Amino acid sequence: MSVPVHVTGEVLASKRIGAYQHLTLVAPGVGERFRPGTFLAASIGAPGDIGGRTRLGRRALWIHQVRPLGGYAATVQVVVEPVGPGTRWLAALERGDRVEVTGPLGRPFALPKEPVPTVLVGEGYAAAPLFALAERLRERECPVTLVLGAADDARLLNALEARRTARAVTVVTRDGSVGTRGEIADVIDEVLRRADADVVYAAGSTPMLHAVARAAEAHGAWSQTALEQPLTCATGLCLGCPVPVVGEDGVARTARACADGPVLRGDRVRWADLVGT
Amino acid sequence: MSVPVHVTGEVLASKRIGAYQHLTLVAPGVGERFRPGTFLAASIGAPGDIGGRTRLGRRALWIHQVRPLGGYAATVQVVVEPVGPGTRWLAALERGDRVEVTGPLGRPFALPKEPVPTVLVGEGYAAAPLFALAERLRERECPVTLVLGAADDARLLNALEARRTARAVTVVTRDGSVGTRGEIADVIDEVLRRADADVVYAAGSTPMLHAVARAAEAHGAWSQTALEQPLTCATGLCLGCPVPVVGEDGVARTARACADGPVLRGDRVRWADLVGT
Amino acid sequence: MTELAGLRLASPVVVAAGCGGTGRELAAYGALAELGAFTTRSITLEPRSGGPLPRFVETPAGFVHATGLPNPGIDGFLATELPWLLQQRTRVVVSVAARSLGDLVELARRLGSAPGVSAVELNLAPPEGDDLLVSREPFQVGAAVAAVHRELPRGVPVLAKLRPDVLRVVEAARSAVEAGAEAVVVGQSLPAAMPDGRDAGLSGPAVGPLALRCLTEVVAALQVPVVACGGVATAEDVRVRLAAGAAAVQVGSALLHDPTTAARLVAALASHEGERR
Amino acid sequence: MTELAGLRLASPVVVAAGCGGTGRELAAYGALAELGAFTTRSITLEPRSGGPLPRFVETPAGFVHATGLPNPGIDGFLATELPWLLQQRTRVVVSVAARSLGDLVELARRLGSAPGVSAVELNLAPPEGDDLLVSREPFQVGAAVAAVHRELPRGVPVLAKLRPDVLRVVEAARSAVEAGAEAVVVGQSLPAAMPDGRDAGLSGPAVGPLALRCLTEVVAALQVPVVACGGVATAEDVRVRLAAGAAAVQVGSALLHDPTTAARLVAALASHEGERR
Ligand SMILES: Cc1cc2nc3c(=O)[nH]c(=O)nc-3n(C[C@H](O)[C@H](O)[C@H](O)COP(=O)(O)OP(=O)(O)OC[C@H]3O[C@@H](n4cnc5c(N)ncnc54)[C@H](O)[C@@H]3O)c2cc1C
Ligand SMILES: Cc1cc2nc3c(=O)[nH]c(=O)nc-3n(C[C@H](O)[C@H](O)[C@H](O)COP(=O)(O)OP(=O)(O)OC[C@H]3O[C@@H](n4cnc5c(N)ncnc54)[C@H](O)[C@@H]3O)c2cc1C
Ligand SMILES: Cc1cc2nc3c(=O)[nH]c(=O)nc-3n(C[C@H](O)[C@H](O)[C@H](O)COP(=O)(O)O)c2cc1C
Ligand SMILES: Cc1cc2nc3c(=O)[nH]c(=O)nc-3n(C[C@H](O)[C@H](O)[C@H](O)COP(=O)(O)O)c2cc1C
Ligand code: FES
Ligand code: FES
Repeated sequence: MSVPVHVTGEVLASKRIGAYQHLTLVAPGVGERFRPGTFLAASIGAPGDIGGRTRLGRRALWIHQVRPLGGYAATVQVVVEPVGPGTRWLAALERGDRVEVTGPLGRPFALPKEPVPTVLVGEGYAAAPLFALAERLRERECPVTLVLGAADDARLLNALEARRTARAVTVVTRDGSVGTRGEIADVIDEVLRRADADVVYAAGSTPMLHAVARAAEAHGAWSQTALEQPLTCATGLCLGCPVPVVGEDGVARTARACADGPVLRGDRVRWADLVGT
Repeated sequence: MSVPVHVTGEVLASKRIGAYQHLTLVAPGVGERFRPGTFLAASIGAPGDIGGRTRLGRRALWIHQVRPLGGYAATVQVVVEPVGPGTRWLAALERGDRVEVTGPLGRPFALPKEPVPTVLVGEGYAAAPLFALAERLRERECPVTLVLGAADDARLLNALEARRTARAVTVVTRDGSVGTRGEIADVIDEVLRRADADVVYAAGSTPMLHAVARAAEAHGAWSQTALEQPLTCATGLCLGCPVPVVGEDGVARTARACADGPVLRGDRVRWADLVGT
Repeated sequence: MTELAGLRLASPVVVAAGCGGTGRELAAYGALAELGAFTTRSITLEPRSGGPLPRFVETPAGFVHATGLPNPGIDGFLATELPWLLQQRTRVVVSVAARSLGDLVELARRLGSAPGVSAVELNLAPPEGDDLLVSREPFQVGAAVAAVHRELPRGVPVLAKLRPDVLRVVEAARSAVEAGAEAVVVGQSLPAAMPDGRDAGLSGPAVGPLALRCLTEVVAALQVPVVACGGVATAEDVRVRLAAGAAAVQVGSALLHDPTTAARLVAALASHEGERR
Repeated sequence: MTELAGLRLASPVVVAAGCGGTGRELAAYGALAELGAFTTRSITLEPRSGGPLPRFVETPAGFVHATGLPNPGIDGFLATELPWLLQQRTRVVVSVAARSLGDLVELARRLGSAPGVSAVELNLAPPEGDDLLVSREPFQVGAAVAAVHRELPRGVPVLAKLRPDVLRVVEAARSAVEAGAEAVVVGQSLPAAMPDGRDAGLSGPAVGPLALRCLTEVVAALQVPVVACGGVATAEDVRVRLAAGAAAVQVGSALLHDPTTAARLVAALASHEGERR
């Protein structure tokens, strides 16, 4: 776990792509500490105006890209799907607006020590952390196969860029608007077999992660699953985000999705006891 | 008292003039019922998002102008001085933004039945209701003298337009940036004498209103004072805005600033018992 | 049609004591006849002019208020306010508060002989106004109910309004029922303090989850009809309370923020009812 | 320097029970040594894994929470969490909750022999977790304090944490003091319900005005040092409570919204102190 910072960030750019709003933030300290799989937590409401806050819980967002831009060493890009009051507020931010963020939070994807074949599976905006992960894996000479799933074309993240990053890309949409029609669960076995994967990385909904973890186990691969559980503080303080796990010692335990996760070993999560979201 | 409506208005235009933000609103029903001296109450926060509201009290704004614009029969113009969270939120609204408003609220200025000489006194943004009042008075052939006071030039409302509406205009600023340096209280006696006023209309801070009411009394004129008291509901429901008055029967009573006011007869207000704001 | 303590109500949505003004102000935003009932502000034997300013402080959790229960006294009320309310063909619930049991009996006697009063609600725990009777212990609730009940004709039920104090609310409700209360209102402003230290009540969002807990406990323990009060602002709030076993709900300070709240909730529930039929 | 029950605190700002995680998470946002003290989440005799999801609901009035007090039990705490906290050179106040007086005594015994514990805080009114001891009446507060006090060495004061229940708080505080409590904490989550009906606590803005009222009453009635808890988020909140006679303040759920809150308040008060000198 890297040490997070809490800063007032500034929006450098906001761009609609398909169903998502891509925000680029200047958030000193967050990008510098980033590792793929970590996230940031945003406060909903104008910075400083504590009396004006009604959304007291934090909103978690995957850190998508970190790059130098406009004279800043490490701007942070996030992908927001406006689904509720918080994400709508975030999606409406404009260049120059300010937002309080904490990050990077959580434990990142663990990288293999050897140059083993890997499969990266992302669903909707949750594919966001996979592109930076793919880069790190390529640096370690791990072959990367990408699986991108989404409800439809508009929710498919960076499919074009994906083809540059990965050796092979499989696209699945629920409505069949691009790629195969169906769910990630329908194709994952075949992809793992073809890639001969040693490690599978996945980010998305609980049922998808469960399916991926199960498939990985069947193929004798490690899985690293990045969970999205409803968070309150997102910083490990409130114990509101329990995930049932099995410890190294085989004993059933409870991990915090935000602080012990969001990335957990797929074979350690007690999926059946986890309430899906 | 006209019957108010509660509607979701839309911002048609927002323009900075000096220290004030002039907002033009489409608020069906409000403009149609307007009489000078009435106000509207705005809810702070996006319409519909009740769970997102923290400023539960309403924010009162004088109705400045009502006019046909952009195909709407009666748009409503208000003048906002951003001083706190609510007025800052209002001042930041842009064309197309929506805001819940209730109005017109309160009792308007009473108009004289005869074409008698009148003096209208306004301080800062509170001069807003006087321009429409001046028009109505001119329709009744009442000679109008205007006194505009403000802290400085940037807070002087429509001084140019004033010269078109009124027979004579006196301008007073605290810093002397335009007109006489000083307070309205310093000049009011002289103005009343010169205008030989029968009725004085005033809107602004409590000390100024008190001074005007006192001067009117000394000159044997009626005064109609439009009070700004801190309001909570602004609709007469909460009894949070008591103004000590003397009834027609000479008995001390309590009036509600929002519903029995904001315009009260200057000789009926027990100024000494009123906490200034 | 909602049935409450032998009364047929046009809607389960009732205006809470002290939040609907005299009724006239509220009538601008929707016919009072369509409400389940209109509860008056608490009427005392003698007129009260109320306390000093500020009477309200705005917080995200609700209004902190210290009005001192201004009201025209029972004689003034019966002479001027009640007749107008009855003309609106709405059910009128008269709330009463008193300095002593003797005063309470006297109030009940006068109300008992006033035609048209649908029910009498006992304000047994005003959070401010320390000259008023506060039923601290459950047996005091029973004593107050019994005293009032004796004075009222059959057909004019007594509603005991109870503080949402989880440790005592069930016992207080039981005591009220045993003493003859036909229904209980669970929910009241919470005893709070103004920033300047004066005793005050806290009303609004804060009361919601607390009163809901008390509602649940009273419904589980007793057979009495319960009116839920506290923190109601949305149709969802109403549905949660009806689902938890409330016979009706009261809308209080939400009206200060949006005077159409009660009318809006009446309509929302009626259309929801319509859908289900 | 703040003095509390014989302890010298580096600041009057203390982290409230259950809102600072294990301490490690909070340490990222400011050195724990600069806090007045760190209060642990309530520790029980046996480990607790906590309740089902959802554990938190966000409301404008604060968080409604039902975590079920997850904690590693006293043995786990003493073995893993306490040593780390002591390394931080912060004052550690251990909060305890129990299912019986016997368990409470056992907890006190173990804490009494653990070096480094600055004080023991008794959670006498957990708003949820119905298997836990709740001191409903003042005499029960006294009994609990007496039982714990006997087991603790001199120099380890007992802080009795009291529910902000205005009708009982003075008696409860008196009872605590007579039984040996060196200080009382006035403020606790309020007993509330989740929308699905489960017992829960309400913390945050809602608690502020209620606990302030209780603080005022306790300070007026008794000589005991009082720690104010509930709804503290800004330096102004701290100042109001210190001015009302609190010896120190606890910051709770504001940390879940902004993990830097405690550090920020420590700094704000220190600079304020500096200004006054
Ligand atoms: C580690 C992590 C990373 C995330 N990254 C992103 C991201 O990059 N982009 C993005 O758009 N969203 C992301 N989310 C999801 C996002 O944080 C939630 O959707 C957000 O909290 C919703 O807030 P809201 O106020 O808009 O809507 P709410 O009103 O809070 O919720 C809207 C809907 O989302 C559901 N929901 C609420 N919280 C969560 C949650 N934590 N997980 C799943 N569903 C939830 C609700 O049940 C409801 O259906 C992430 C969540 C986690 C835990
Ligand atoms: C009838 C009426 C008409 C008004 N018309 C206008 C107008 O046309 N344009 C305009 O800019 N403002 C007007 N005001 C004043 C405006 O409503 C208040 O300044 C506003 O409520 C401040 O809200 P806020 O959230 O910005 O600041 P707050 O934080 O509420 O207050 C900011 C400052 O204003 C003071 N204040 C708060 N409420 C009032 C009040 N009601 N009257 C005087 N001082 C107050 C506070 O003490 C504080 O110093 C009017 C007020 C009334 C009563
Ligand atoms: C301005 C105001 C005045 C009130 N006056 C009374 C009153 O006279 N009698 C009474 O029993 N309750 C009174 N209350 C309490 C409300 O009836 C209601 O019980 C309380 O506000 C909780 O409901 P809410 O959260 O919907 O506001 C008053 C509340 C407010 C905000
Ligand atoms: C997530 C959470 C966990 C809490 N856990 C405890 C606890 O273990 N023991 C306790 O005495 N109080 C606990 N509390 C109550 C707080 O210590 C505090 O008394 C209460 O939240 C009111 O303060 P606030 O308004 O600053 O949050 C908890 C509160 C929250 C929000
Ligand atoms: S969300 Fe608070 S501990 Fe994870
Ligand atoms: S502000 Fe509510 S009655 Fe005037």
